[in-house]
Parts: sequence; C-alpha cells; structure tokens
Amino acid sequence: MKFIIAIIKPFKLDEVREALTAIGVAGMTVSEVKGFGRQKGQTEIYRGAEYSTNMLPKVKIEIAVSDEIAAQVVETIKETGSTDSIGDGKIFVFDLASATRIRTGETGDTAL
Amino acid sequence: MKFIIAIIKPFKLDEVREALTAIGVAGMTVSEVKGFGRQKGQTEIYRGAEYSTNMLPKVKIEIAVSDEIAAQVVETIKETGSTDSIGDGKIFVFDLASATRIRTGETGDTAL
Amino acid sequence: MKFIIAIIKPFKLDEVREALTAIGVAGMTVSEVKGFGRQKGQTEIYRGAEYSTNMLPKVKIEIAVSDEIAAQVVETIKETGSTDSIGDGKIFVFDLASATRIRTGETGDTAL
Amino acid sequence: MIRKMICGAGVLGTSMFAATAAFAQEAAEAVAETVAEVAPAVAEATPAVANPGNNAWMMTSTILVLLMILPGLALFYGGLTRSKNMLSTMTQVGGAAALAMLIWVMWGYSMAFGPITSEGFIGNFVSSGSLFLSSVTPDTTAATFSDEVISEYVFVSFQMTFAAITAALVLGATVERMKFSAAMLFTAIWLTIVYFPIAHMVWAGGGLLFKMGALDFAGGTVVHINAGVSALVLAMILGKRKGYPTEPMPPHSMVMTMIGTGMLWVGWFGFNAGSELEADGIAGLAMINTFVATAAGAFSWMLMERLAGHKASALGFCSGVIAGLVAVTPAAGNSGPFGAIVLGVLASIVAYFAVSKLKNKLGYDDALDVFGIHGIAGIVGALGTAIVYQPQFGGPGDGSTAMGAQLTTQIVAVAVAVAWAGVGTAVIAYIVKAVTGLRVTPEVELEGLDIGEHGERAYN
Amino acid sequence: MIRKMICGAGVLGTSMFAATAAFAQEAAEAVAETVAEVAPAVAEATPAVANPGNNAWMMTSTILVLLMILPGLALFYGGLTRSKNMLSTMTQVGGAAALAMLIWVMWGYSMAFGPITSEGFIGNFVSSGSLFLSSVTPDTTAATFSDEVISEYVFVSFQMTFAAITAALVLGATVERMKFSAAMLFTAIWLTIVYFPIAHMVWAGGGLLFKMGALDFAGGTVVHINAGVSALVLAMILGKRKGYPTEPMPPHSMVMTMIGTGMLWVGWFGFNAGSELEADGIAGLAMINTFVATAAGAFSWMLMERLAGHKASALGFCSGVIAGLVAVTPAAGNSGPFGAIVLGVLASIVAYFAVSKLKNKLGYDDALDVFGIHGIAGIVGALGTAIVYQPQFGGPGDGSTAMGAQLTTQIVAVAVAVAWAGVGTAVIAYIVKAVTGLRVTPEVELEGLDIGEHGERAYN
Amino acid sequence: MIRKMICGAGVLGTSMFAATAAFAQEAAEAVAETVAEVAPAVAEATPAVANPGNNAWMMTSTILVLLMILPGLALFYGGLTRSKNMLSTMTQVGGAAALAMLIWVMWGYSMAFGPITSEGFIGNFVSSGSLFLSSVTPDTTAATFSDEVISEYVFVSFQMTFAAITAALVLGATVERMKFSAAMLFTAIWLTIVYFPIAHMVWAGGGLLFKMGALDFAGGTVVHINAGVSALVLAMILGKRKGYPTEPMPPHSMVMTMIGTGMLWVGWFGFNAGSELEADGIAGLAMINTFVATAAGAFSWMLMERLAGHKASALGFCSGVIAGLVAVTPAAGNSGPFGAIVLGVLASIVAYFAVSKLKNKLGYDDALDVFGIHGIAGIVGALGTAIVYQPQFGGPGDGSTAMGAQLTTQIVAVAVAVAWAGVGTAVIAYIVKAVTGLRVTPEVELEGLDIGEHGERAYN
Ligand SMILES: Nc1ncnc2c1ncn2[C@@H]1O[C@H](COP(=O)(O)OP(=O)(O)O)[C@@H](O)[C@H]1O
Ligand SMILES: Nc1ncnc2c1ncn2[C@@H]1O[C@H](COP(=O)(O)OP(=O)(O)O)[C@@H](O)[C@H]1O
Ligand SMILES: Nc1ncnc2c1ncn2[C@@H]1O[C@H](COP(=O)(O)OP(=O)(O)O)[C@@H](O)[C@H]1O
Repeated sequence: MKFIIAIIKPFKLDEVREALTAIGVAGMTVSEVKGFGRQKGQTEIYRGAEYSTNMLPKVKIEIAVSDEIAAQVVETIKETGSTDSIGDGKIFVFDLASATRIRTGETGDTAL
Repeated sequence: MKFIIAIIKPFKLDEVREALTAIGVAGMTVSEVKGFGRQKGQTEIYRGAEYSTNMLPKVKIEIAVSDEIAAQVVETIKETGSTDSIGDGKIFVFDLASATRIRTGETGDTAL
Repeated sequence: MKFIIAIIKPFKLDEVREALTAIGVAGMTVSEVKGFGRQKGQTEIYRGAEYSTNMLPKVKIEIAVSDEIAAQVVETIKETGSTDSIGDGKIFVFDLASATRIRTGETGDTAL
Repeated sequence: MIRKMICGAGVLGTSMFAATAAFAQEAAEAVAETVAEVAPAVAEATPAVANPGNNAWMMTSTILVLLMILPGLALFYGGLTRSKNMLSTMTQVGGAAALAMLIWVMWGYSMAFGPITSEGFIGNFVSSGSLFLSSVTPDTTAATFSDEVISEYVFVSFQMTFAAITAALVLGATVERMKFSAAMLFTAIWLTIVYFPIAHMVWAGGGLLFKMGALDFAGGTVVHINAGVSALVLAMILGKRKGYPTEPMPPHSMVMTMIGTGMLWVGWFGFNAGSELEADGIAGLAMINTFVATAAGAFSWMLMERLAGHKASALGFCSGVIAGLVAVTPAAGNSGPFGAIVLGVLASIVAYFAVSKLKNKLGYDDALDVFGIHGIAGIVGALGTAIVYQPQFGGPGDGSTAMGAQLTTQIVAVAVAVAWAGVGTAVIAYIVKAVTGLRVTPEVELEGLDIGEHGERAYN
Repeated sequence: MIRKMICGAGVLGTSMFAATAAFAQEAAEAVAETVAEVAPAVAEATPAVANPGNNAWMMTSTILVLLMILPGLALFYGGLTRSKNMLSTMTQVGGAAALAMLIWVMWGYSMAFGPITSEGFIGNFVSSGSLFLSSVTPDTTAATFSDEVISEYVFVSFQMTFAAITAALVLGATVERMKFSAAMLFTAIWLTIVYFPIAHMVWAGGGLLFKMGALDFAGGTVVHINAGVSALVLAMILGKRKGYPTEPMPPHSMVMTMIGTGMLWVGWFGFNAGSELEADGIAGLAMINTFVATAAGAFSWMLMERLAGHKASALGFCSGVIAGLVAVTPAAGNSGPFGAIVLGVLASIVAYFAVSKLKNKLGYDDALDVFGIHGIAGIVGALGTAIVYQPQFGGPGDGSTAMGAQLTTQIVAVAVAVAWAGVGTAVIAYIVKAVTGLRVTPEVELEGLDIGEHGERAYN
Repeated sequence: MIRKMICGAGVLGTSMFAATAAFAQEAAEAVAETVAEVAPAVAEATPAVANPGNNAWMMTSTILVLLMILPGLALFYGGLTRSKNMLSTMTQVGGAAALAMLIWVMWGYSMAFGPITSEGFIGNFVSSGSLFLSSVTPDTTAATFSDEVISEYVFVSFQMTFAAITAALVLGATVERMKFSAAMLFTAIWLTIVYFPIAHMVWAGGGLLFKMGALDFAGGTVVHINAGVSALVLAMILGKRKGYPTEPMPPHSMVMTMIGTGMLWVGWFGFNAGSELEADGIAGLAMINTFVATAAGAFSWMLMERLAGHKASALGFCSGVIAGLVAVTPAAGNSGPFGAIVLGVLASIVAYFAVSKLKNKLGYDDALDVFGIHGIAGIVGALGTAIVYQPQFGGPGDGSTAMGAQLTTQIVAVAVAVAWAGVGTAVIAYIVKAVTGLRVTPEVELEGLDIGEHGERAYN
C-alpha cells in the first residue's frame, strides 16, 4: 500500500475530494497547515509594523491507498489541484507498511 | 523503528494515551484533523442553507516506537480506540529511517 | 529523497526556518500540534478544578529534501531548534518514494 | 404619526423662539429666570428650555443607536460572514456610519429636518436652511409631540444615528465582494438622494407621506424597508459571491452574531422608545412592545424551523429577534403589547419563508438577508401598524381614522418608499460602478477582503 | 425595605388616581394643564405625572438589565462551557429570557404586582387584577418610595427584566446536558409557581416577607438566593455531566467570560441603582456601593487564590466581581460604601470556599456555580444587610429596628425563599422529566448540544 | 473651563446647605415641601435638590465610562496583544480599575475634590476633608456649571470612573511583560501622587491650572496627556518586550479590538457629554462633537495609510477613532461641530506619524501606543481647544479671553501635566521595581503571562 500526502490550496479541497471519491477513494484525512515555499504571501501592516508572512494557509490531505490506484490518485490530485500558479503544492508518496481499521481490526487494503 | 499514525475519535484520546503510557510509550504528537470516510456527519442548516459536512473532527496521533513494541502499540490503540461504530478510524504503520532527539542529539531508539 | 518531520518548540520556528532557507531548503510545511512527552506542562486551575495539561503546544515541520542535503537539514534543525531543555523535540526521517509538483507535474528532486 | 405635524412645525417655531428667549434669560437675574421658565409655559404652552429628563433620555437613546451599529451590527453581520471577510464587513459597517455622521452635519440634517420647508412641490421631499447646522445652537430646541422641547443638538444627534445605521444596514447584502471604496461612495450618494428625502417625506412637517398621515413611529419605512429594498437592488446589480450557492458558506462565528443580536436588541430601545422624543408613558409603551414583539418573533422563527422538520437553531433565534424588532419599529408607540406580539409573530413567519424559501427560488445573493429580514418584516410591520393602531385591537389610536383608510395610507407609503429606494439605488449603483467599480478582483474575493482590501487578518 | 409598603399600595392607589387625572388633563387647555400639574402635587402630595427624569432613569435601568442577560450572561456562561455547547448555552439564556417576557405580560405582572391583593391568606403570596396588563395604560403610574411616580409601563418593563434574568440564571447549573425543550418548559412553570410568588412576598405591598419588614433592595433574595437554590436542586435531579469530574472541562473562552463579566457589572447598575425607582441621592448611594463592593469582591477572590497557594486568576477576578455584585444587591441602598465593601469581601471569601472546596466535597455538578456564587453570596448579602443597614455602621437605617430583630427577619426571609424555591423546583423538575425528559441523549452530550440540539457549530 | 470655578466652590457650599435643607424637608409636610422646593430656587437661585433628569444623565454617564473600561478598553487592548497574554492584559485593566475605585472612596475623592481647599500653596495641588467620603450623604449635592446641582454620590461615582480608566490606560504600554503585582502597586501610588493632584489642579475650584483658566472639558489633560506620558516613561523604564521589534507581534484578534473600539466610542459620550454635569444644550453640543470629531479622525487615519502607499486598514479605522475621541475630549463642550472635525483630522494625522514613524525611530516599546495616540492626540486637542473655543471659529467662547492668551494658558497646563506625570511616574517606577520588581521572568514572558501569571489560557 501507499500513503499519499498532498499539500494543496485550501479552496481546491472540495474539488479534489470529489474527484478522488469518483475514482473510488473511500476516505482521507485533512488538516490545515501553513506552507512555506516559492509563493510569497501578502504583507500585513499593523500601525506601521510590517509583517510579510511567507507562511500561507494550505490544506494537507493524507490518503492511504492500494498500490494499484496510487498512481491514478496522484494523477487526479495533480489535475484537479492545479491552478497553474505558484503555490499549487506538492504530492508526496510513501510506502505504507501496514494499515488497520480500528473498528474491525481488518488490515491491508480491506482496511482502507 | 516504526512510525505509527493513528486516526481516532476525539473523545477517545485520553483513554488511548493512558493505555499507551501504560505499555511504556514515552511520548507522542497529537493534532486535530478532519476525517472523510464511511461515517456520515450531521447536517448543519443556516437560514435554510444546508451543509452536510462529511468532514468529521478526528484526532491524529503520531508515535515513533522501537520495532519491538510496534505491534503491541497498534494492538493497544485498536482496543482502546474502538467503539465498534463506524468512524473509529485507522492505524497506519511506516518504517522510520532515523530519529533524533534535538536536545541531546541522541539517535535511534534512545531518542524516543 | 527523504521526508523529514521535526517537532520543535513554537517560538523556535522562525529561527529554524531561516537557518533552513540559508542552507537552500526551498520549502516546508508547518502545522500546530500538541506534544506529549517527558516535559511536563503548567497546571491550569479554574475555580478549584485543576488541569495539568501534559499536552504542550509544539510545531511540526515537514520537509521533503534530496538525499544529499538530508543529513545537513537534520543537523541544522538540531542546532537551531535546541534550547538544551526538556521538550526541545524530535526529528524523524523517512524515505520518500516520490514527489510531484502539482503546478508543473515535475517529479523527483526538481519538484521540491 | 399625526402628532408628528406639531413636531415638524415645532422644530422651526421653537428654535426661533428659544434662541431669543435664551438670550433674554442670560441677561436676566436668577429670580427673573425662574419666573421666565414658568412664564412661556403658560403663555406659549411651549417651554423654551428642554426638560433635563427628556434631554437625558434622548441622549441615552442616541448612544444606544450607536451601540446598535458599532459594535452591534458589525458583529451581527461579521459573524455571519467567512472569517476571511470579518474585518472587511466590520470596517464597512463602521465606515458607512462614520461617513453618514459627517454628511449629516454638512447637508443631511438640512435636507431632512431643515427649518425651511418650501410650500411648493419640492417641500414634499426636502427641506433646507441649516447647511453645516447653521441654524443650531446649544440654546435652540426641537419640539416633541407634546408641549415639551429637547435641545436641538440632541435631536440632530439622535436623527443622525438613524441615517448612520440605515446606511450600514444596506451593506449587509453586498459583503464578501464589494470594494470598500465603492461602499463609501455608494453610501455618500445614497444618503443624499435616497435616505434624506425619504426621512423628510415620512417625518418632517411638510413631508409628502407625513402629510398623508402615514404611521411610522421609529422608522419601519424610513430605515428598514428603505434599507432592505436598496440592499436587494444593490446586491442584484453587484452579482453573486463567487461559489454561491454551491460552495458552503456557514457563519464563521455564530457567537459574534449572537453578541451582535443582543446589542441590537439592547440598542433598539433607543431606536423605538427614543422615537417618542420624551421619557413619558408612550415611551414606556414603546419599550414594553419592543420587548414582547421581539420575544414573540424569536420563538416564532424557531417554531417554523421545527415545523420545517429541522432543529430550532441559535441563528433562528437571532433571526427571529431581528424580524420582531423590525416589525415593531413602526408600531412601537402605535400598538398595545398584544398587537405588538401578533406583529412579531407574523413578521417572523413571513421573513422565515422569504429567507429560506423565496431567496433560493429567485436565486439572488442577498448575503446577509437584509431584504429578507429588514425589508420583508418592515413591510409586514408597516401595514400591520394600520391594524394594531386601532383602539378595538388595544391600540392607542383614537379611531378617528378608519382602519381601511389608514391601511391604504400605509400601503401608499410603503409603495413610495419601495419605488424611491429601488430606483435611486439602481441609478447610484451604476454611477459607482462607473467611478470606482463595484467588485473586488476574483483573487481578492478568493483570498478574502480582509487581507486583500485591508492588509490584515481578523485572527492571528 | 419598609418604604416598599408605600410602593405596593401606591401602585394601586396612584394608578386609579392617575387614570382619572389623565383624562381630566386631556380635556383641559394647556394653561389649565400647567396648573393641573401643580395642583394635585399640592393637594395630594402625589403628582399624577411621572417626572421625565425618573422615567428616563428607569427606562435606562431596564435596558441595562437586558444588557446583563443578552449578551452579558449568555457570554459569561457560554465562555465557561466547552465550545461544543457554546450556542446551546447562549440560546437557553436568551430563550428563557424571551419566554419570561411573554409570560410576564400575560400573567406574571398580575401575579406579582397586580392591583388587587386580597386581604386574606392568599394575598401574602400573589396578587391579581391585571392579566394581559389589563389595568395598564400609558397614563397609569406606579409609585416610588417618595411622593413621585413613574409610568406604569416602565415599571412593568423594569420588573419584567428581573423575572427574565432570574430564569436565565438558573440554567447555568444545568448547561451541557439539559434539553432546550426541557429548559423552556421548566422556565414557564418555575416562573409561575416559584418566581412570581417570591417576588410578591418580598416586594409587593401585601407580601408576606414584605409585611415582616425584610430588606431586599434589589433582589438578593428574590433573584440570587432564589436562582441559586433552584439551580442546585435542578442540577441534582438532572445529574452530572458525562465525565464530570474526572474529565477536564476548562472554560473554552475565558475572553467571552470576561466580556460577559464586564457587561454584567455595567448592567448591574440598572439592577441596583434602578431599584430605587428614582434618580435621587439614594440611587447615587446604590451606585457607589455597586462599584466598591464589586471591586472589593474581585480582589478578595484573587487573594484567596493566592492564600490557597495558587495564582490569582482572571476567572478569580470575574468570580469575585459576581460575588461582590450579588452580595451588594440586597444592600445597595441599605448600606454605606464601607459596609458595602465589607459585604463584598465576606461574600467573595465564603463563595470561594463554596465553589472550590464545598462543591467538590458534596460532589454535585452545579456546572457554572450558580448556587456556589449566587446562592451563597446572596445569603451572605441578605443577612449582612441587617448589619450594614444600621446607622452605627454607616448605614442609612434610622435605627428604629434593632439589629437583632432585623437579622431575625432576614433569616426568616432567606429560609422562606430557600424552602419555597427548593421544594418548588423539585416538583417542577419531576413534572418536566415526565413531559419532555430532562437530559439530551448520551450521543448528543458527547457530540455537543450545539450540533445535537441546534444543528449548528459556534465556530466554523 | 471658567465656569468650573462655581463648581469647586459649589460642591462645598451646596453640600452644607443641602444637608440642612434636607433635614428641614423631612420634617415638613408634603405641602410645605412642595413650597420648600420652589422657595430656595427663588431665594438662592440654587435648588437644594438635584433635578432627576440631571441625576439620571450623570448616572448613565458614569455607567458608560465603566463600559469603556470593562469590557471596552480590556478588549481594545487585549485584541492587540498576542493570545498568550490576552487574559493578563484584560485582568490588569480590570484590576487597575477596581483598585482605583477602592482608593477613590478612601482618599482619592478627598484629595481631588474634598470640601476643604486650603488657601495656601498646597491648595493648588490637593484638597481634603472627605477621607472615606465622610462629608458625603444621599442628601448632599455637587454644583454643576449652572444653578443646578446633582447628588454628590453621583458626582463621586462619575469622577471615580475617570480615575479608574486613566489608571487602566497607562498599562497599555507595558502589557506582555509587566507583573500583575507590580501593575497594582504602581497604580495605587500613581493615582495618589500623580492623578489626584493633576485632577485637582485642573478641575477643582482652587486648583492651580483651573485658576489659570485652562480649558479641559472632559479630561484631555487630566486623563489622556497624563496617561500617555506616564505610559511612555513607565514603558521606557520597564524595557522592551523580548523579541521586539524583530519578532512579529501582530494583534491576535482584531475582532476584539474592533469590539473594544465600538464600546469605547459608545462609552465616551458619558465621558464627554457627561462632563457637562447636566443634560442641557451644552451636553448636546459635546455629544455631536464626539460623533463628528471621531468620524473625521477615523477617515483621516485611513487616508494617511493610503497616502503612505498602504491599504486603509481596520486597525487604522480604530486608531483614528481613538485619536479623534481623545482630541475632542478637552474641546467637547468648548467647540463647534466643525472645529471638532478639524481637531479630529489634525490629531489623527499627527498621531499617525507618532505611531508609525516616530516610535520606530526612537525605538521605545510603547506596546499599545498609549503615548502615540492618547498622549499625542491629547496634546493636539488641548492646544487646539484654545483655537476652536473662539467665537470666530464657531466656538462657544465669548471671546473675553484672547486666543493668544488662551493658547499660552493651554501650553502651560500641558507642560505642567507632562512634567508632573513624567517625573512622578519615573519615581514610582523605581519604587515599584525595588519592592515587587517590574518584569516577569523571561520564561513567563516566553510562555505568555496568561499561563505564567494567572495559570489560565484565554482559549481552550
Ligand atoms: N520541500 C518541501 N517540503 C514540504 N513541503 C513543501 C516543500 N516545498 C513546498 N512545500 C509545500 O508546498 C506549498 C507550495 O509550494 P511553493 O513552492 O510555494 O509553490 P509550488 O509548489 O507551485 O512550487 C508550500 O506552501 C508548502 O506548503
Ligand atoms: N484511505 C484513508 N486514508 C487516510 N485516512 C482515512 C482513510 N480512510 C479513512 N480515513 C480516516 O479514518 C476515519 C474513519 O474512517 P471511516 O471510513 O469513516 O470509518 P471506519 O474507519 O470505521 O471505516 C476517517 O474520518 C478518516 O479520517
Ligand atoms: N515517541 C514519540 N513519537 C512522536 N513524537 C514524540 C515522541 N516522543 C516525543 N515526541 C514529541 O516530542 C516532544 C518533546 O518530547 P519530550 O520527551 O517532551 O522532550 P525531549 O524531546 O527533550 O525528550 C513531545 O512534546 C512530542 O511532541
């Protein structure tokens, strides 16, 4: 199995999630993160003190998938997550040693 | 060493943490996440506009452990984290290449 | 490629980030987490009810890097992230199977 | 209300008198003064000096209306937006109010309540004679509906806050996408060609609807119908928010909205009981009505939610509170407590349908339901006032005007206000569009107006 | 207070008089009127017309009490709960208050302050004669403690807010687990068989405790002891929150609690200084006392925390503020400033122990310490008033009633209130349990009442 | 203002009279009483009894000033700090205010407005004769600027809130690093040797600056310049926050700051219009000025931001509001509306530079810009008052004092206040440093004062 971590732009979340569901991804875990990279953030100014936060709000999606569809998942995220502008984010793929469903104790692909 | 990521129901956190401490897990890192899966969420309605958030609040636990106790940790989480109802969550296990304790620079199992 | 997860003290973030940028790390993803470990937290008291939260605010940094600089990155985090006091945190290193830049579709080191 | 006639006239008459009387007094000794204070009362049946009690009440009322705007309305509106637009919403509310204050002292008061009201056609719509408050001094007074007077500066301030909140109300429909600069320009023109004339028509001595005998105790027509209709038209010309209605846009902080609701209710007593211009029994009546109509509105909305098969919600409670408050505004001193309760119930029910059904059908994006709640409940209140005013329904009316006749008058008043506000707003909207443009760029809308327009974040 | 006697009687007497006098006046010319205004004053030593200054003050006070409820109490309570129950807490506070308003105008005012108080036994507990406010008009008045009067609608509104906040206070003990429907049903019955009778007993002319000469300037017994005891009993019958006390339940937003505390303090001046029913020197005394007793209470609580080896906390500050306010409520106009300070200190210390020690010992789950603070500090205040009232301690009392005698009276009054509230609440609790059930389901309690009961989240 | 002379004297004179008159009245019959009420008016031209209208207004004003402090200032300040210091900031504001109340009734009122003002040198700086309010009863009164009086307890309460907010204002410069204990000790000494004398000098009959004819309607010098300068000195002695200015310290909740801003504006009417001590036309003038100067200040600041090439911000709006309010404080009843607008604009512009340029240059850490806004805008207002007061600029002055002369007086008054506050604060700061130490430990500063000093978190 593979474990995929994707960093995307927040407003793309719904789109990406729907696309993934469409290709049969049963579940995923989402968290709000701050991203630092090429994309530069807006500068905030409070009473003359400037803060250029290059930490931008991003969304992190974590998905465990079977080896078969891993590539397709990456592909899907890449397509739906892209706005062709800097800051669209990254997709990281890991090998997943094992997965267990807490409720049933099932392991492996069936646990996903 | 192994790195374990567990997604559980928020109110189970204390229970799970205590159980893990009991079996000698010295530390862990916890974060609030939103989960998407089989479990369906409540619908919120604001002035007639319905939002069925299938994004449910979950807690993510990350634990680095030595290979010896990895299995036991998974087992413990499975038992204490379960409510036998949909949405109990998952446990993912990864191979951990290396671990370092920032304070001392220790590496390997002793760093945990 | 390697994927590095570092748990550090929140107020160390800027320092660490600057140090990493200095050695050529182009990007990273940051999130707020709660840490459980040796370091004990302050006790809060509300109308006589005591809560000793051993869950302390920490910051999690995730960085994908090329194998070449991985060691240096760990070293840098260790140095800049340390206050020589309990609770400084950990650095975990994983093997990264693949990385993709959503915007361009580039993969591998060039995607970072 | 009929008694307003005295008012309009009074303002002028008394001011004149007061001015002279005041000078006289300053010369006079203390003793003479004491006499002087009684004398005119007997002679003119119009004391030249404001009773401190009434002045105190009217200043309190004025402050309460400010509380409604900032923080009240700013929180009520802000909580309903997404967090990325919180500051933008609050700043537009505050900015519109502040702008209204400056315009009011420059030409607003003169246009709405100036001492000179030409006998001719124009006098139906505007007055004049007090640009830059030229006719006002600490000694001039404004007449109430009885023989009393209040200090004119207090009257100026009180009426000013009405202009301020009405301007701010309109912007609730256009949050999350309208430029700050556009909002300010719109406010300036809108006050001038829409608000001031309508206020004059309804409340000033020579005003068109006023002379017709239209009842509007505290501004159901001038404030709420006016704001609601203007908001709808402006929102339609501005267009929908990106992603509306498909993308979920839940209130980012119902807590802020509830705080705002509480402050609006609290401040509304200045609005309603203050409109009596005196701390008398009618003010007391307006007060009790503002309590019970609101309470009734709150439960009615929650009940509708239950009947619709949903849960009774906190936002339902808040929405019902506002609907009830809006409905009782024109009726505050023109109804008995139980007439007020009925109005609150009706307005809440009708507004519920407008907001949760009608809106989705027609598909316009009145973001914070300014039309759905203020416009609709305002109309229910304006028409209903004709009925609850009648003595047979426990109203304070003397029955001199038949219910049917009064109802017709109310309908005409509403129609005029709707037409004037609708047409006026449309014209202004296109002017503003040409000058500053109405909408922020798509990027700014996406990122949020807080960072895009103001360079700040609400929460760090 | 003794002077209340005049009041009770006055309400009736004057209303009658006022009504007629009012008609007379309307017929009369302006001149005649002016005279008329002086005449009765001389003749009756009871002006038929409310002084605008007193009406203004009483309307302001009424509004201030609403501010205490919404947003004040809603925030104070809400901030102390967990975020998943924030809206539920605020909505229950708002809902209870709104319901109380409707019931008040229907039968509450009549039961507590109605014009007819039977001479017999029953008259000790309730009055009648004004269902649906049948006896009230804009011209009727209520007597104050001097020869003045205020508009009866204002008096009705003012007293209404007391019923509203007392009902809301009770629900602080049962948050995070009690059904909204149960809370509303409980409120309706509780007001009818517990609050109205106690208010009548203590404040109305013919009331049992009133005739005994019990001192309760602004509601220490009627509001705080009553709410505190009822809250305790209801909480015990309802049972503990799931996970209490093992699971940590820290306040989700001390900020909201501090905002609420500030608003409660601000509004409390309407409560205490307003209870004089006039803007006179005694109201001024009540005001200064409400400042200093509160300040003293705040520091005392923080000091107790330090003495207990903890840090002086923000919540300690807030809790002390409330304890001080509660304690000075019965003594507001019945004490000198330094008597008030002493009361604030004592009440704060005793309440501190009740909340941080006693509660844990007895192990009941009075979630927001309604009994621990309002009940306990209320009792300290009620008894202490007997002492600080005495001239030798700088109190305004004339010493006609010996301290011992007064203390006995106070003890009896407290005992009666405690018994009545305790028994009444127990009975009602079981009735409600039978009708709607008291608690939400365990799932809803777990998920939070916001989403479970209202289908919303406080923060999105 | 000159008319203050009557006040100072009046307080004493009338109190005496009132006391006796009061007893007399109690003995007298109702009829006699009615006469009695007229009699003195004729005889003395100083009614012994406060007009309820004025008392009502002054009580309302007093409450409004409390609203400014808690929740107002606590939120305004708290929102600008980092979340880890939110509760500490709010608690210091609340604590300082509460402490000021207790000190005020013990020796503060006596020092500032006591009945005895020695003829000698010392009388220029302090008065005496009312320790523990010994000279005050519910029947004593304080004179206003006309022949009216208000209840002395009301006057005591009103002035008390001024001391309270001024003490709280100072602590805005030292947040996020000053110990709670140090803040309290500082407040106690600072009130005694800095605030009370300055208040006496400017406002009491025999006061130094008062006798010079310095104009300070509502406390531009006593409150704002005083607080601003003291804050600057204290901040400099205390030292910068760890990490300032390199580490970003954005406001953690601009929403709280905006709520606070709204409440400050609302409450400021009690501050400014209340300072007339009567609900008359001058109060009305102060009210309108407090609206328009503020509105003008808000836009001026936003405009400066635009001119500086930045975005017009919400914090800019809030900062401008405060600058405008501060500037109009000394001029509230001493200027026409357009003079007030000019003051608001000027003060806002100057403060903008002080805060966004000067501060960074000089590099001191006045954390929340107490000096930059209150100090600077206060000085602009104090000097500007000399100009806008003149009749030729639409001011209420009678022109008896030439503008130049008045300006000199104002400059002297400002200079005295600056020197007194600066030196006094420096001395006290070192005393406190010796006794409790000023700063928290570096660990506590790092972790935040909420958890470190109070053992709580603002948000859980
Ligand atoms: N080396 C990295 N490791 C982890 N996350 C990264 C890395 N580089 C970028 N990111 C994440 O991807 C986001 C987008 O990256 P950025 O360089 O800004 O744009 P792009 O991906 O289009 O080149 C960043 O905000 C950050 O969250
Ligand atoms: N494929 C997946 N990858 C990552 N997280 C997942 C995946 N599937 C489920 N989850 C997480 O586990 C949680 C529970 O999953 P769900 O399907 O709802 O119930 P169950 O685990 O009982 O089948 C989800 O809310 C989500 O956070
Ligand atoms: N086994 C572990 N797995 C994951 N995270 C851990 C583990 N042990 C510690 N951590 C994280 O590292 C942080 C610091 O660890 P702690 O034991 O408190 O201090 P130190 O790292 O100095 O020994 C913890 O708060 C937690 O977030």
